[in-house]
Amino acid sequence: MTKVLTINQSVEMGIREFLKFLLDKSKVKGVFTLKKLNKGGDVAYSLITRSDELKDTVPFFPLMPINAGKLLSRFTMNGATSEPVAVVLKPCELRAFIELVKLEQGFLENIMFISATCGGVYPLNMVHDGTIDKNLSQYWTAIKKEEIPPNLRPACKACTEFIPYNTDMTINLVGNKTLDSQCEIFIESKKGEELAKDKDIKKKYSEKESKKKNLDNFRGKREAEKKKIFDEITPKLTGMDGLINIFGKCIGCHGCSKVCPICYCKLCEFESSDSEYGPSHYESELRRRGAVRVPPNTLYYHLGRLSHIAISCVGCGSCEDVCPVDIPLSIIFKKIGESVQHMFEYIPGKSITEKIPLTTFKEKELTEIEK
Amino acid sequence: MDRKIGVYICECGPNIAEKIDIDKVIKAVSPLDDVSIATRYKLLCSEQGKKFLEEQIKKNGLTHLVVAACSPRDHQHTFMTICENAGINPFLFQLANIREQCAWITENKEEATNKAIRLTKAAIGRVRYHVPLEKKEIESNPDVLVIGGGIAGMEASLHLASPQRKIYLVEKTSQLGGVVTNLEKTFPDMQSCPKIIQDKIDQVTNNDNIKVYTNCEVTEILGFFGNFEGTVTQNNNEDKTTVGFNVGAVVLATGCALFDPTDDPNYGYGKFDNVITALEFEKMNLAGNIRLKNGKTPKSVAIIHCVGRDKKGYCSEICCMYSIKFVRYLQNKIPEIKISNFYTDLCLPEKSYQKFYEQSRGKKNDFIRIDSIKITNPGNKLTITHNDEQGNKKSHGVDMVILSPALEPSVDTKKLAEFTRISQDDEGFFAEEHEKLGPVTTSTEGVYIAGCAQGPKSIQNTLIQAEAVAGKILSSLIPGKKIEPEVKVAHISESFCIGCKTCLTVCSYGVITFDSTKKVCVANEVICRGCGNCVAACPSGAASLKHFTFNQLRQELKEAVL
Amino acid sequence: MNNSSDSSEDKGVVIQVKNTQKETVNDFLKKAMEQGVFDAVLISMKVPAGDSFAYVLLTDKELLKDTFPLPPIMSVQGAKAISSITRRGKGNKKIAAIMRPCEIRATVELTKLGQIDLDNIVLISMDCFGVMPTPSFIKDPEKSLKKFEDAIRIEDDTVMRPVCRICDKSSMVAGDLHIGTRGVQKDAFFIVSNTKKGKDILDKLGLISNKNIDTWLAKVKENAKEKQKKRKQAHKDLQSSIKNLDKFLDTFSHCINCHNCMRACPICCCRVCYFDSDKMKHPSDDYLRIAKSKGSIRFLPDTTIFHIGRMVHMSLSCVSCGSCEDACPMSIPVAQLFSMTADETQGLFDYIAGKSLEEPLPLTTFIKEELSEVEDVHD
Amino acid sequence: MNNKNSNSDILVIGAGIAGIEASLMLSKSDRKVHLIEKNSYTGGMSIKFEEVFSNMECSTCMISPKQQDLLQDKNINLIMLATVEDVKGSPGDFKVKIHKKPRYVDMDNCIGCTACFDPCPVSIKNEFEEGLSTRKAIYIPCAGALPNVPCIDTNNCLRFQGKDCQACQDACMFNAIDFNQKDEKIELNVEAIIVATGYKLFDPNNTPHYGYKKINDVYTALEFERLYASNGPTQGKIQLKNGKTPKSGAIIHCIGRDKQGYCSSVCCMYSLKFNHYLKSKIPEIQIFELYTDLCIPGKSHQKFYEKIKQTGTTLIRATDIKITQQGQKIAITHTDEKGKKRNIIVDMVILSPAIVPNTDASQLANILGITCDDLGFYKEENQNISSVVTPKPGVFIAGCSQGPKNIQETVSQANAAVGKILSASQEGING
Amino acid sequence: MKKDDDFMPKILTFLCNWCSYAGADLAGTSRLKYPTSIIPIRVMCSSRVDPLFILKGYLNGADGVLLTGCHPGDCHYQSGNYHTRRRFAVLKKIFENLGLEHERLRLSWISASEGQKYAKITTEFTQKIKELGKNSTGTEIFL
Repeated sequence: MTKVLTINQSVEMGIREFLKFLLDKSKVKGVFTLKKLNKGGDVAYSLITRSDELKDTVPFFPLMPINAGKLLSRFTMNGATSEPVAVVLKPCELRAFIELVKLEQGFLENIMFISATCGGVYPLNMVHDGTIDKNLSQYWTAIKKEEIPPNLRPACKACTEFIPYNTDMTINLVGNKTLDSQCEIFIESKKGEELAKDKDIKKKYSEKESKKKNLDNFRGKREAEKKKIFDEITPKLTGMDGLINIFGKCIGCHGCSKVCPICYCKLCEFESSDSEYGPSHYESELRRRGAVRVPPNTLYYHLGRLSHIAISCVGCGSCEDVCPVDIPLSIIFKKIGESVQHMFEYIPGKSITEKIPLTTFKEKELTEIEK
Repeated sequence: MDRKIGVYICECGPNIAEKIDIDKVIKAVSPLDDVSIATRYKLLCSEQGKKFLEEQIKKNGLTHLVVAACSPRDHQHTFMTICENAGINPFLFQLANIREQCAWITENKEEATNKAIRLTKAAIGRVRYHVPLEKKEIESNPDVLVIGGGIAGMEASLHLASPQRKIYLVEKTSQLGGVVTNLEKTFPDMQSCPKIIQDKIDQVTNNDNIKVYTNCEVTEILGFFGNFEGTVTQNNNEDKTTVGFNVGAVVLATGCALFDPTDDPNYGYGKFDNVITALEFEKMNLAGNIRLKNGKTPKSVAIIHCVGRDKKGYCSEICCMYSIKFVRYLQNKIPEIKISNFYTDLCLPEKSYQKFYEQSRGKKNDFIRIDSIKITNPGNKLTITHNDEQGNKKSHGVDMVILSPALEPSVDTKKLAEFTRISQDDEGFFAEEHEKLGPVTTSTEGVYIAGCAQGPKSIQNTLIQAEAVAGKILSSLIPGKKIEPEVKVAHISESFCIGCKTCLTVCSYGVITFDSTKKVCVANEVICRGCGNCVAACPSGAASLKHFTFNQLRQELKEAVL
Repeated sequence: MNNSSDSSEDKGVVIQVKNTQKETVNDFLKKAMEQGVFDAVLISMKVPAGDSFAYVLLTDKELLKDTFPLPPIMSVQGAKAISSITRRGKGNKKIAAIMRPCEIRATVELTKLGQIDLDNIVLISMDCFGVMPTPSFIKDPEKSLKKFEDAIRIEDDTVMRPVCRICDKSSMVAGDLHIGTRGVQKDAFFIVSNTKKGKDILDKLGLISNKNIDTWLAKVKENAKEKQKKRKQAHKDLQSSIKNLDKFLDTFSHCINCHNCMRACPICCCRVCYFDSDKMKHPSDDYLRIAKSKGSIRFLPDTTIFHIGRMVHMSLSCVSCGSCEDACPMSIPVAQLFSMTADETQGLFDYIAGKSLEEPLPLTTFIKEELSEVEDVHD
Repeated sequence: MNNKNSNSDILVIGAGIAGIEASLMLSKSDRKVHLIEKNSYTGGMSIKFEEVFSNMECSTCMISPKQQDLLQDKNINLIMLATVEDVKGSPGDFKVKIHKKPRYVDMDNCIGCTACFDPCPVSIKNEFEEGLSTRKAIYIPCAGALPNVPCIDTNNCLRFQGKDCQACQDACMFNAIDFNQKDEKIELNVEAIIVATGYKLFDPNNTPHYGYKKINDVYTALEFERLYASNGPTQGKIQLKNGKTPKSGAIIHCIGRDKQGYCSSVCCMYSLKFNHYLKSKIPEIQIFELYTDLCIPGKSHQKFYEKIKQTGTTLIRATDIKITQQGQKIAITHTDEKGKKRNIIVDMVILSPAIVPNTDASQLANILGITCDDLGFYKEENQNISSVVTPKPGVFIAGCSQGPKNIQETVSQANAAVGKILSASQEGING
Repeated sequence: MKKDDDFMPKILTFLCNWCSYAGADLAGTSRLKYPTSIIPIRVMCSSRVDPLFILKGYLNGADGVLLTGCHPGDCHYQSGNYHTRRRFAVLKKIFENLGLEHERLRLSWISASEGQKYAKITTEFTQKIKELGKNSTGTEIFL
């Protein structure tokens, strides 16, 4: 049984109303959510402090311009905010942020999370080719019916962690047939309860006990889709040849690491002088191979990045969104990520106290690995 | 600077010369970049060999040296010394092991030669990236902070104090002496405890070089071996006064606590009169007044061993012996008394203990092996119900029950472990550095543990540990002598570190701290042991290990597989 | 290297094409390698999957047959490839690099920035007809390649990237040797030497620079003139579309701060970009304060400062190669904007990025009497 | 040697763990140490063990770095094959006479190539391996022993038996073999002495009812240690005398406890360790442990016991144990806890004997002017003051020569003995 | 496949200074025989072995990479090898999932007295690598 706050408006209006209430009542000093920037339909995360600025917000717009976990890390990197801020974000973004907090890249204090059961988002290129708006109504129809909307990013289609962890409030989006008339906000924490509590609230909002929707059906669909997508990539992961075929077209822009919420290093090891070849290095490689790709280390970069982040990869799909040459990064990283996480029964970002597997160990484990 | 690498291949008599085509190795490595000379010699570790190498370095103006010979475990030290004598930094040297791991493992000369070429090339590839490392010397403070004014803390202090070395002895309670002040006699030779402890207290208080702080607690310890800063807070009055001082080492001698039998309802402790703990009995005995609650002298007593052992999961080593000592107390003071000992296993682990036990047995003393026990109080008497060896239920009525509880970590353990960045073992005691070889040292260099704070032990063994701590400090923290830390240590680049603390979490020695203003991790090179765990853990490449840097190893492995 | 237009001889070598132009270029390189003029060649090659191209440094002559001197896309800017080889210093091998003029020009700029050591490098440029946008190419590489080859045959630049369509330096001779194919008969092309290094190579190969190259020069000039016109017009259009701040911001509103443009840019060679450094990381309260003053801010609010800042840092060396736009996942016309700005800023100093090694970077030098127009006039 | 500094030298007797530990510490404090070892190798008893309880750490890995340090330490004068003959004087000025037997192999010239072994015609039982393998007359006790320099056993060497053999000398390329080495008398002047001469194990021949030496496949603890050791005679393969793998085994605790009259404190733990040894090599083996009282003091030891219990071992509290041959197998009759007579049949028996004083303990005590207690261990002056102090000022004891103890306690005592010495000689301290 | 007999793999072997390197030395001093395919790289602790070194070695054409260290619980630096084990497990899992020949990576605990085990493991591993054949990364251009 979870406490639910019901606002008799559409989810979009209702959540705006709630955010307005939070700002107007000074319960928070800022709201961090997606906002339309212009008539062109550009959507970006914004930090809003005045409630009149909320009118253009689109908290559950099916797009992830950049992983909000990464942005929150930038926001709180140099210390917790001294004033409360409400953040509306997707489950994978929240998990990314939790993971970053564990890595000392941000602070949770004074941040209130509003998340939702997530139906997934569209690829970024739908923004510039202008097709995203056309897809919106079909998106919400599918979500209501607990279906996977077509044209979503592969990472989202294959996402089975669509229910947020560590959130203070959750909005039910998936399978919610009353999206257009009712906004139900599930209160999931003490902090959430504090925020929703107010004299005024009673007049405007009704309070009831409700069971969070069982989404096993939807999960099943996602699992099936994930299997399909993984099955598609698996035959391509045939060792060195397969990897060269997949990663051969990489132009080395490292955009994938730049947008990856987990890649938090100041200077990526693969961009450091340690990863450069000196002239003698080239010459010895040439002696052996007869030819060498320049700049080198394409596979080393991707495999190395995998070895660094797979354990914490939240499968948010940002990497693939920005890849200028359409390498199916999100699926490869998700597949590998889940396989290594599974070894330690670890779900990145699920728990704030659980240690990241590579920072700890058990004396009795993995004994089969040694021969 | 131009590198001039000299490559010297040791024949090691026939050991290498007959198994490896040395000339082929020379031919293969001579044309490599920076190699200015590659040659062979019959036995480089011999006196002539050493002289030869030294002369060669000087004559050829070598800047780097590679020797292909035996295992570094044998002669790395020898050749580094030669480098030093010849005027090049000993770290600009690399030894290729072409004997133990090459010549001696195959009968195939061609294969051995190929491998030797690889190993030598790898050493050359690596040595090119070596940088000179200099031994550092760190000023150190010989003074010592001893926490805990029990017998361990006092013993350590007395052994350490000298005009060149001040000792700050901090005791939480108002008086020195610790748990021993409650005891009448020691086991097994029944010496007088008040005398022993008073002697120590007198020696400590009369020693000008020991400053005692009673009613005081340590509230902060910063720094590292040779240069700690401790803060002590006085609990005397309302306004707490703090004292700070610099010391070179910290001794944790905080003793232990007794398991609280209230936790186990079987013993009736706290519920029934005349069920008392060992410590309560010691005090009663010391006061010369073994009486029941009603003032009468007990006619029968049960001593129950191993109280709390199940819960704690370890044998406390001394309970059997002090229980037997109680038998002696009782026999002395109330000769006609009937004593029953209930035990699970008799633990008498010292050369004289068994004799002590045997001599304490008597007609009126039973030693009964049990596997479970329950104390009830149906009438005036306490009733002990237990299963005997045959599995039969038996009952005894006694006037008094003495519980011999397990020893457990004292309450301050966790706090002090955090202060000193050492770990606690699974039982909650301070964890020693190494179960066998480092019983009184800890993972933080300069922090030592003595006595029951490290685990249950007798007075005798407690004193041994206190003296052991003294030995450790006296041999490594010498007044006027600087500390020479390891040189092959970790370093974290401030500009590349992102402060994720991954390195910090994997370090076993508390070397890495987090600078919260700069938000970067910092490795204390003075206490680093140079394992390199943090380096492999760092995703940014900000951490590096001197002499085992990314580049050095990369070059080595690249040449090895080329 | 000398200023090309002043000192290049008006003569060149004519090479007869056998089979295809590509094969002939390869033959030339092979011959040069066999004669020890070069030890290695840096050149484009199809990647194994066939869906893109990559620079390859090769010493194995047999591999030359698989190379693709001017591929249909510029997946990696060639200057970056040369920098990767020589940033740590020159090697022992003499390397010939076959690239487009804009890549050679970026190479010259990076040399001035200390990122390249040209001592053992011979730069060979070729007349460039433009490249296709990488994102569109990789959608269907096979079809795109055909489209590209057709487009070159009929000299139709509509499939090429916008910056290529208005490139007026596509035949600029900036390296040691230049291969001229514009307006030359199908069965031949010119090799023109631009430097002493280039001339020496021709000499070593026994190639005599004695053929008249007037037809090529005329065609090049005509092409440049036409492109200059188009370029002016395009810049004018672009300028009007961003004439106020709002419009400017709108153009960049897609930007998701991925900084791919910077990473793909050959000139942006900083190890850590200033705009990714700690200097751009502020305490949360600062962000909140700014938000409060405006009611709402985009987060991160660094988009504009990044792009304008980057212009400040690199526009004087921008060679209008278009790599940034190729790499932009949001299809922002970054290259068009940057190349327009570059024309303006470089114009201030009569500087053409990559034209000459001798000319210092404008911000590393000054002339006492210049730029008075930007100063305040005190009445 | 009349230099005043020589009086700050320390004599350490015994290069086992205690002696090594004490020597290294003293060297670190800039003391010159003379370390006397009667054997040709360092490390004492502990290098015979493959693993040590309770963390089952590899013993060689644990000790060999210390041995290496010892050999490279310039402050430590390691005198091997040596015994103390006479001690005179008082604290600060002991005059010690050492008898050093020749190794007949030059420590500096020998490079440890072992080329001299093969040609030696002699083959005798290797006592280091408890006679489970053979060695030559020129030998090192086991692979990996340190220093890695052989020694000639003159009792068995043909040359020293009057025959004309110099096979080893001919095989040596480094002129390391020197038959002309002579016994040496060394005189030292030292400030203090640490005695760390260790222990031996109770000889089960004194308790014939256990069938030792009469029944095949009844082993002592040390024999079993070597059987399990990866550098031992079977390279760690646990096998019966007939080469077969045992299907069952019994470990008998407290061998000799009755006779000796004390509990040796470590036998229960090392017996449990043997259980682990057996299970790790032969997972399906059935094991019985017969004990009287389980003595597992120490904070981490019970956990080890519980872990062993979980592997399915049968632990029997037994008395009246008698071991007899029964066909190919071994029968163990005993009385169990409930007083019932029982009989178990196993393939292999391991006896865990008590720790007893070393053979020459009392002789050395006489030389040093210290005393032995009634058990034969060195007697400490007064147990409660410190167990490392002897009644003779300036002479300290450490390790099992003082009484049975585990490695941790041994190291503590070594540390403590050093603490005593260094503390007493701090400047400005009297006594 | 006929050429297999001539194929001498290159197996990069990381050894920790305290246990495994001593064990490998012991194999030598005991004159145990094992293939010369094994190329030792000495590090102070197995935990110094960054998974990137293994990756790097693999991409540089090592036919196999063998990582050795003290047995769990025996680490000279307390717990380094437990971290090593996790890192190795992660890398191996990545290899498995990418279809790379994870059999070319191996982790083995070798104590200072296990010369025998070292010889056995290295012989076995070399045999395994011979079955797998040459690692193609050594000649690949587009890595």
